[in-house]
Amino acid sequence: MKRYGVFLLAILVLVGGVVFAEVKNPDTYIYLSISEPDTLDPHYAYDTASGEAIGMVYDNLIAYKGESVTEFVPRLSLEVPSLENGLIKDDGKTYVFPLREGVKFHNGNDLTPEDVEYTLERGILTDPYAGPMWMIIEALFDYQTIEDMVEDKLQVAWSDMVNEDGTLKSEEYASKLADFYNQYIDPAIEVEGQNVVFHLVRPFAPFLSILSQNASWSAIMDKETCVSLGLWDGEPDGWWKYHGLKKEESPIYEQAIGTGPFQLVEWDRTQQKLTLTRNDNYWGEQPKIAKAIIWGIDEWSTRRAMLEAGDADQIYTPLQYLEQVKGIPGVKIEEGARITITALHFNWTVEKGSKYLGSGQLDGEGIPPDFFSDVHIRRAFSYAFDYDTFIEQVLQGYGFRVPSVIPKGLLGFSENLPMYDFDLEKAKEEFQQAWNGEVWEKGFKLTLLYNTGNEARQTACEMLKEHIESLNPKFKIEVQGVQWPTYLDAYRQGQLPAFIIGWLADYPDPHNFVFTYFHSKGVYGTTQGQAFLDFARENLDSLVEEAIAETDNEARQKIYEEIQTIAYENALGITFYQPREIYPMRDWVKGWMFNPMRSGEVNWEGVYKEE
Amino acid sequence: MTFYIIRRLLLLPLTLLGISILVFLMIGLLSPYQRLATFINSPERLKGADIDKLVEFYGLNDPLPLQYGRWLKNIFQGNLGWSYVGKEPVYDALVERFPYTLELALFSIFPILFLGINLGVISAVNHNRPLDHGLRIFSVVGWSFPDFVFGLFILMIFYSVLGWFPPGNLSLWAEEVVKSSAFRSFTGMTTIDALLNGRLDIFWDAFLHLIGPVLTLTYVQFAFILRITRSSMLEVLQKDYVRTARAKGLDERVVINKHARRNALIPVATVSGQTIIGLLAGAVIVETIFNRTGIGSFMSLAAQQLDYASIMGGTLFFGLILVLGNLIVDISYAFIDPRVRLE
Amino acid sequence: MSGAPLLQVRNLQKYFPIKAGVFRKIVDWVKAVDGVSFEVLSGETLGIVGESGCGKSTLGMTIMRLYEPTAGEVFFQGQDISSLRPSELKSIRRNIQMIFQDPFTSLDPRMHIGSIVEEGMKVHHIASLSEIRRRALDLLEKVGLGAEYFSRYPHEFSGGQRQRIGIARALALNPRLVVADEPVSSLDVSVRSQILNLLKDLKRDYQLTYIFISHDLAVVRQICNRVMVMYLGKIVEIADGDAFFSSPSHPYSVALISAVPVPDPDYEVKRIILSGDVPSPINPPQGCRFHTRCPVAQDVCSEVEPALEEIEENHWVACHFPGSLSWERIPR
Amino acid sequence: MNRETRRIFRRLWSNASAILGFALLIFFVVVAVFAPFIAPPPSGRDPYIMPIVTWSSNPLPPSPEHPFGVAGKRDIFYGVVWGTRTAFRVGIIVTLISTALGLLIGSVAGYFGRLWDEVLMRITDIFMAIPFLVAAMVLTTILGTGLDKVMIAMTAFSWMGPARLIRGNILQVKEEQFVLAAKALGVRDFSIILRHILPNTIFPVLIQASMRMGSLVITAAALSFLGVGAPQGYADWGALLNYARNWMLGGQGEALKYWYMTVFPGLAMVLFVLAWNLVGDTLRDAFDPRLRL
Amino acid sequence: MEENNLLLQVQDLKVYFYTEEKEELKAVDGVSFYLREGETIALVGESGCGKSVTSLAILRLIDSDGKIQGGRIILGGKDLLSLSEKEMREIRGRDISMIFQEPSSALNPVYTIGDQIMEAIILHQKLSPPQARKAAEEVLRLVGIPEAQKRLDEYPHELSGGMKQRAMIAMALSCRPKVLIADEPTTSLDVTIQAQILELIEKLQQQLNMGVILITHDLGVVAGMAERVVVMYAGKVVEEGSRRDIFHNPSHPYTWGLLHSIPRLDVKQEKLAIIPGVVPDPLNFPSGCRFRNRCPLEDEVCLTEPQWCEIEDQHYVYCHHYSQIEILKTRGFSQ
Repeated sequence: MKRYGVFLLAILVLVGGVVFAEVKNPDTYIYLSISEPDTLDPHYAYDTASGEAIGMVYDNLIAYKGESVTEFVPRLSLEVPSLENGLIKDDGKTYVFPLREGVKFHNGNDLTPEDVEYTLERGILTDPYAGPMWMIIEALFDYQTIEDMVEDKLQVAWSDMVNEDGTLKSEEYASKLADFYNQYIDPAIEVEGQNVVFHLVRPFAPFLSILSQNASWSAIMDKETCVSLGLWDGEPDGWWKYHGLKKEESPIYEQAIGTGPFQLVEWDRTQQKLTLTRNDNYWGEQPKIAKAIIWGIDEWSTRRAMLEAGDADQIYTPLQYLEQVKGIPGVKIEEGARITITALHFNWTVEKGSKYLGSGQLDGEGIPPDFFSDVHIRRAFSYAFDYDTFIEQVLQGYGFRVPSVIPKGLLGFSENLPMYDFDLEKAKEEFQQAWNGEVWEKGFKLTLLYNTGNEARQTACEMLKEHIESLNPKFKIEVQGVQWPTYLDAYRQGQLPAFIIGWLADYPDPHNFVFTYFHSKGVYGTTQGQAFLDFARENLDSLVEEAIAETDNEARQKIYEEIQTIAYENALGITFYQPREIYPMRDWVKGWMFNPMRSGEVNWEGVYKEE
Repeated sequence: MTFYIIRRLLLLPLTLLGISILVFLMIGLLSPYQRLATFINSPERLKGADIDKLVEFYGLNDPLPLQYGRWLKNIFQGNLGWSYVGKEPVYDALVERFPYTLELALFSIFPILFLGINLGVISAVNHNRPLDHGLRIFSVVGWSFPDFVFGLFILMIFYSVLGWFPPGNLSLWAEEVVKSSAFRSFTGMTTIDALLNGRLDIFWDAFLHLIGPVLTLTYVQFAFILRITRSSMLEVLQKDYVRTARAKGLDERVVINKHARRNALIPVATVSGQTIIGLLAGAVIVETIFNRTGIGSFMSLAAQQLDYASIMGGTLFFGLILVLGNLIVDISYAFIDPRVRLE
Repeated sequence: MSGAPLLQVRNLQKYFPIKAGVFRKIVDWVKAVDGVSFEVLSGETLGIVGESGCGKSTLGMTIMRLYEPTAGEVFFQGQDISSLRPSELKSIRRNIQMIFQDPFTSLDPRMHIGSIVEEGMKVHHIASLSEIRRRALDLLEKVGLGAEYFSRYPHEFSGGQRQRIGIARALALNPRLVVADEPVSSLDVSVRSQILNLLKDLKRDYQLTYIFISHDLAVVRQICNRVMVMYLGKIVEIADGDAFFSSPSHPYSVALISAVPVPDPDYEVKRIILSGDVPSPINPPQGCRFHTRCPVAQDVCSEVEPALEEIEENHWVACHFPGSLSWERIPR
Repeated sequence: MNRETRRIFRRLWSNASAILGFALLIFFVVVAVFAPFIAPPPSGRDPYIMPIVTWSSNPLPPSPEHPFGVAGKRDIFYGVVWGTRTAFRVGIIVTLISTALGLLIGSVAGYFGRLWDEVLMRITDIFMAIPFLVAAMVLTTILGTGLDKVMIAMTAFSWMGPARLIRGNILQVKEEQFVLAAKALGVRDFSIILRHILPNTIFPVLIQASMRMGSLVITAAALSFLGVGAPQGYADWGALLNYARNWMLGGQGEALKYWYMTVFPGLAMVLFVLAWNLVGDTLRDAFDPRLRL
Repeated sequence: MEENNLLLQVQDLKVYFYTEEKEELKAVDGVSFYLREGETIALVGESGCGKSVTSLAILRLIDSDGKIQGGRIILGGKDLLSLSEKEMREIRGRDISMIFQEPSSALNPVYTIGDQIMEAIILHQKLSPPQARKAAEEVLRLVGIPEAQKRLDEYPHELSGGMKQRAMIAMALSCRPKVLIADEPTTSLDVTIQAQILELIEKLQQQLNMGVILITHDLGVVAGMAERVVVMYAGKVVEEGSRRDIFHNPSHPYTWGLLHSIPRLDVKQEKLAIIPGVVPDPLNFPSGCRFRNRCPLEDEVCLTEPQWCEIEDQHYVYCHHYSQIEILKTRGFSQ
């Protein structure tokens, strides 16, 4: 206690003489994040930290306009293609981008249409495992991976042709693969004079989003530099050698030469610190700050202390620490909502032998693997979550409800859709009906797993548990936080009875969410068990596919509402919330603006510091 | 002694091999999917990832001995693998981070030894008097303080409140200088390099950044030295040669500081060595709190993310430090205590 | 003295390895006992004397098989015990017991003295537990400790009393031969004589044979029938007690005897002061091992190792020039 | 009670720090034993999981309802009280098992020597060459969340200390005359270890163990701090401190705003470790001033 | 007593120790003796009789748990007990030196022999280090250490036991003290080495004309070296006299018993005399005569403190029944 007395004294002394801080480092913007880029190779980068860095160094063809996610402004392209200006043709299957002239890369090379063609083709051909290139491939060719496409077109599996080290199993495949390139890939992106033309196999509504500034995977690189560094040489022959390398094997893993407003100075991986300087030869409007620093500091207290001291201009802040940043002298808090949701989905057919089912039978000590295939159970769970209290208390008001998996701000979202409200009476009724009343009579026991590190997610589980257990003393839910590896394992092996997972939009289109959660081939669709897959194939897949091929927005809206209604009726999942975020920064930060699709939290090209 | 050193050095690869097998066996407790978590390190990255293909791609499904053999083969080619938490080759990651840890250890060991030894001697000379009790309780409280609690206290007072000792390695301006070509790097330890470059301002800046972690480590660690010094000193003070020294008419100060202390320091030397090695290996938490980029915080990240190349490389590195460190301790022991002969 | 040899030691060797080098190879040996042959007759007390490092204690331990002999044989009642397996050795242990030098470390500090004395009997299942208890009490009584001490712990006793306990432990198994390794050297003067008398009494009462290892010639003189002198792992002289003390023949024996201070101011002796220290047993001197310190050494001594020869009946000396060193004393 | 024992007791009681140590320890034992009465758990729930008292993650200062305040949605008082049991459990179980393991390995190596010694000591070296915290962290991460996993991990990497200590002591005691005496009596090796060597070497091991109790609790807390320790909501001081971790620097220029989050669990932990250290220190001083750690 | 050549006088010295339980332990309880110039006296007694404590008290080196509770120690007219600690340090090593029983533990293992000898020389003779080194070399030669020059730079563990004791003696003699206290100087040495060391002390004593206080339990050593003998038992002096008086005419039963219980080399004793019982616990000395419970002459008188009696010239005894000592000669200690 004495120790605290001394501290108090020291604090009093200091409070007595608060000094108004000058703008520290006026030309340098320091942002403290919790992560550093995964890689600087645009075609491997699929995380926000990498995207943020790449977005500063490279330019894309187009960019979002201000805070909008639907309107675009031209970047390297002179115009944003549209049906009106005729640059979108063939019912939305051809896109033409007239390229800006006189743009130079950081190393002085000129930007040419060939650079654009090369860049995207290199990405498609490289298509790293767990990389973002599926979006381009899906948009252009309607496949998920290049390997799938090769297999489908050539009718030989990729692994039967190419060895792990990139050599061919047989020479005969060399010409086949080269032909594949010539026949399908090369024609998809063509150079016509100063124009770059994309040919899609079918209309794909979100295509512009996929190419826009915040999509790091379509950042434009310099062909000459890339080839000299050892990336794909641009030749049809031997392209397979450049496919599927590990990310650390990419020659531009730690390098970035683009046309963007900033130049990379150093990626100090020891300190998780990325330093960039203003590109003084930028073709567009110069950034107002001379130097940008993105610094990964994992310890929250350290970040907060540095913000308070003015050693940082802006810090990444999880919502639960809001109270700590509120009211710091010289600090303001901006807000924004990303296009993301956090939802719980059920596994209709859990793999046998899962440790999370208790006894594995409906005997009060466990649940059967197909427990959640009963709609009453799913509904009961949906009624047993106190949505409003959660948003009010856990999220401190920073969040809102969404009916299903389509977040606010996207096409397809509607506030008029039916939603489950917190109603324990109804939950009780549903439980009484479930499994012919057996559930209510015998009770059940299951384990809800969540991946540690996200407090809101954890609280959501705990809340569900509290309310469900309050209905019937025979209901037992164990909430277990596990580390990511264990979670991944259980998730992959289909052992989770239900899983809570969030999705952050890759591009601002409902397809990105609906396909992910509800299509039988979606990332999260596939993990909801065989019974769900059967259900999805029967009721959902065709609707999802229909929606994406539809070019008329009103028609699309309708289809998406229908999908969400099906989801409501069948209680396919519990969407807990769509969060709003907080961005604490120093008062002296000016020109800060939020775009929901932006990777990272700073609009580097517009932000500046001034008292 | 040469034979002794050779013998110990010959055991080194054996120990390292043992460490690697041990770590590999531990990692072998994981399923391939769990091991994949290194490569797909968050749910965010599940997007677009074909998990089974990745397992195949990274060879995680192969029998463990095969994977170990592959790793061992790489080691012999001088390749420690890729560190997914360090985002660079494991070797580079270790080599770049080690100077920071070494610097912290060097700056900490002096106050630790100074306080530990001097207070230990005072404690022993005042055996069972109030001063002795006071010092012991003061030190044991430090010893009982979890370092993360104390470290955060220090950060709160000296940075948050007083604004004196910032976290991190260097201020921005200093870092710019250090990274510029005009500044030559000799050791990787900024304080020392700054002195060698004649940049006192840089030295001072680096020094300020070191104070927080050093204070923490000192208070938490010096008790151990104090305790050893005290008990060793108590023992030595009973020795005949101390009486001999007194019988010669030597001043009590000389008796204690020359005759008793040097002998009492012999066991202290061993634990000091262990403390230094421990500092090199164990500044995990302090580095995390003060955002210092040493191998401690690196290992902590590697462990949490199960980045096994980093874990393997890191533990081997620690093993190397430990074995060599112990060897140096043993050799210096022979210099401190003329009776010791290493065979 | 009944004559028949109870124990025969033949060419016994005990070397301790010195390991060094990278692979901890054995590079040398400490030749603690280096080819020793002698006999112990039933009922006698054989004194083994010598300075520290001469191998006398090692010899005792090796006879006891507490150290494994490097070479040579030890016959006890005609049976070779130097090569017995541990299980076979157990029965021999009943017949040979040992009294240790240091009363402070030879008793397990965590056992009370009753169980210390009883332990051997229990291990050998000599009798029923109550019988063992009775015998232990008898033995303690015999060595001068009453029943009230039975359940006390060693640290509560003085050195002399502890040595009594050690003796009781050794006698509990009713041995024929007792190897006493410096049993009184750490005791105070007044207690020393008590223990010596006790040993004498016990010998008479239990028909014991003693090997009495000591560096104190005065003690040896008072308790031993025969004396054997060792130097650097070798026997240099064996003789009957009286003959030895009246006419020691090996120069080393003479020097030893002359160096012993006698508590009589009138007894003046011209001490033979040996120069230097005992050489290392790792590389003992060539020839006669004593020649480096011998006042009467000649050239041959450094070349030829003298054999143990009988210079008169029962008096064996290993010296090229036995009797050549004389000493003077003025008897009182 | 003989004089030696009396002397030891008197020495203990005349020593201020010893009294402090024992008093603290007794206090903690009382708290642990009477935890269900001091902080009654909600019926039907695992008492080691701190019940949730609010949904907001903002800490709440001490109030009559929550005397130590609320952290991480949970009552700190409850956590501190039940955390006492956790601390004892972790400390005692890990210490017991690792000491037993160390005893076994150390005595085999020390008594039988030669190849046994060489092999076992090399294995010990290997285990010791990995820093304890790192090793425990890696193994806990591998095994997964849970106090049992933490205990397994810590046990796996803390048997070496006792093993080396006991081996060293055995090597020393092996040459003592009373061991030779027992051999001379024909006592078997096994009995010699059990009846003569271990009783005479066990004390330093026990003293060392008592001192390790404290540091093990710290390590367990450090693991919680690094996010690989006890499960969420488990009544564990380290977990409570981990909640406090991100609140320690206070808010709105009030550095001490959330003092209660750190002070109560921190104090409990420091005092607990202090108690064991003082007791260990005292025992060592009382039984054998020559003993070093 | 010829006062003029009196060197050191110990009068009624009392040294008490205090246990942790605050019990008083009267280790030395009123001891008096004197030492003339150039004379060797022996303090004889068994362990725990207070002889070592007495010698340490002369140098005022009693550990912190003991205290000199009374008496005077007069050296050159000054009472050492009244000196300040600083003045006392001047005396130590310069006027009074001491050698100890165990040379291997009495020498500091981490400093060379030279260091340790020079230390005292520099301190007391105010010589420069090179001069001190020369002096140290000289004194090593004096004690018969071969290759003195080389030995100076050796560490204690590099010397054999005998050499160590010689070095110890050299250290003690380096400042040519007036009084040398030798506390069991040969107990830990082998007989042949013991002979060397005794010879050396005798030689140096004559050469340097020191007063030597020889502390020993070995009556053989005493008989060979001491001119006068002080016998101690349980913290008290029980008999004092010339060597002849003590050995030929022991008048205290303890002295008598001691002398007769020693095994002798020169004669074969059928049965050794023994003093029954054990040395009393210093916390629990018997009242009156402290020897009474082991004494065959004990009666009620012994419950009172005996008187100092000078029974012959310079032969004192502390016993009620010294006149009956003849009885022992006929019936010994056995009762």
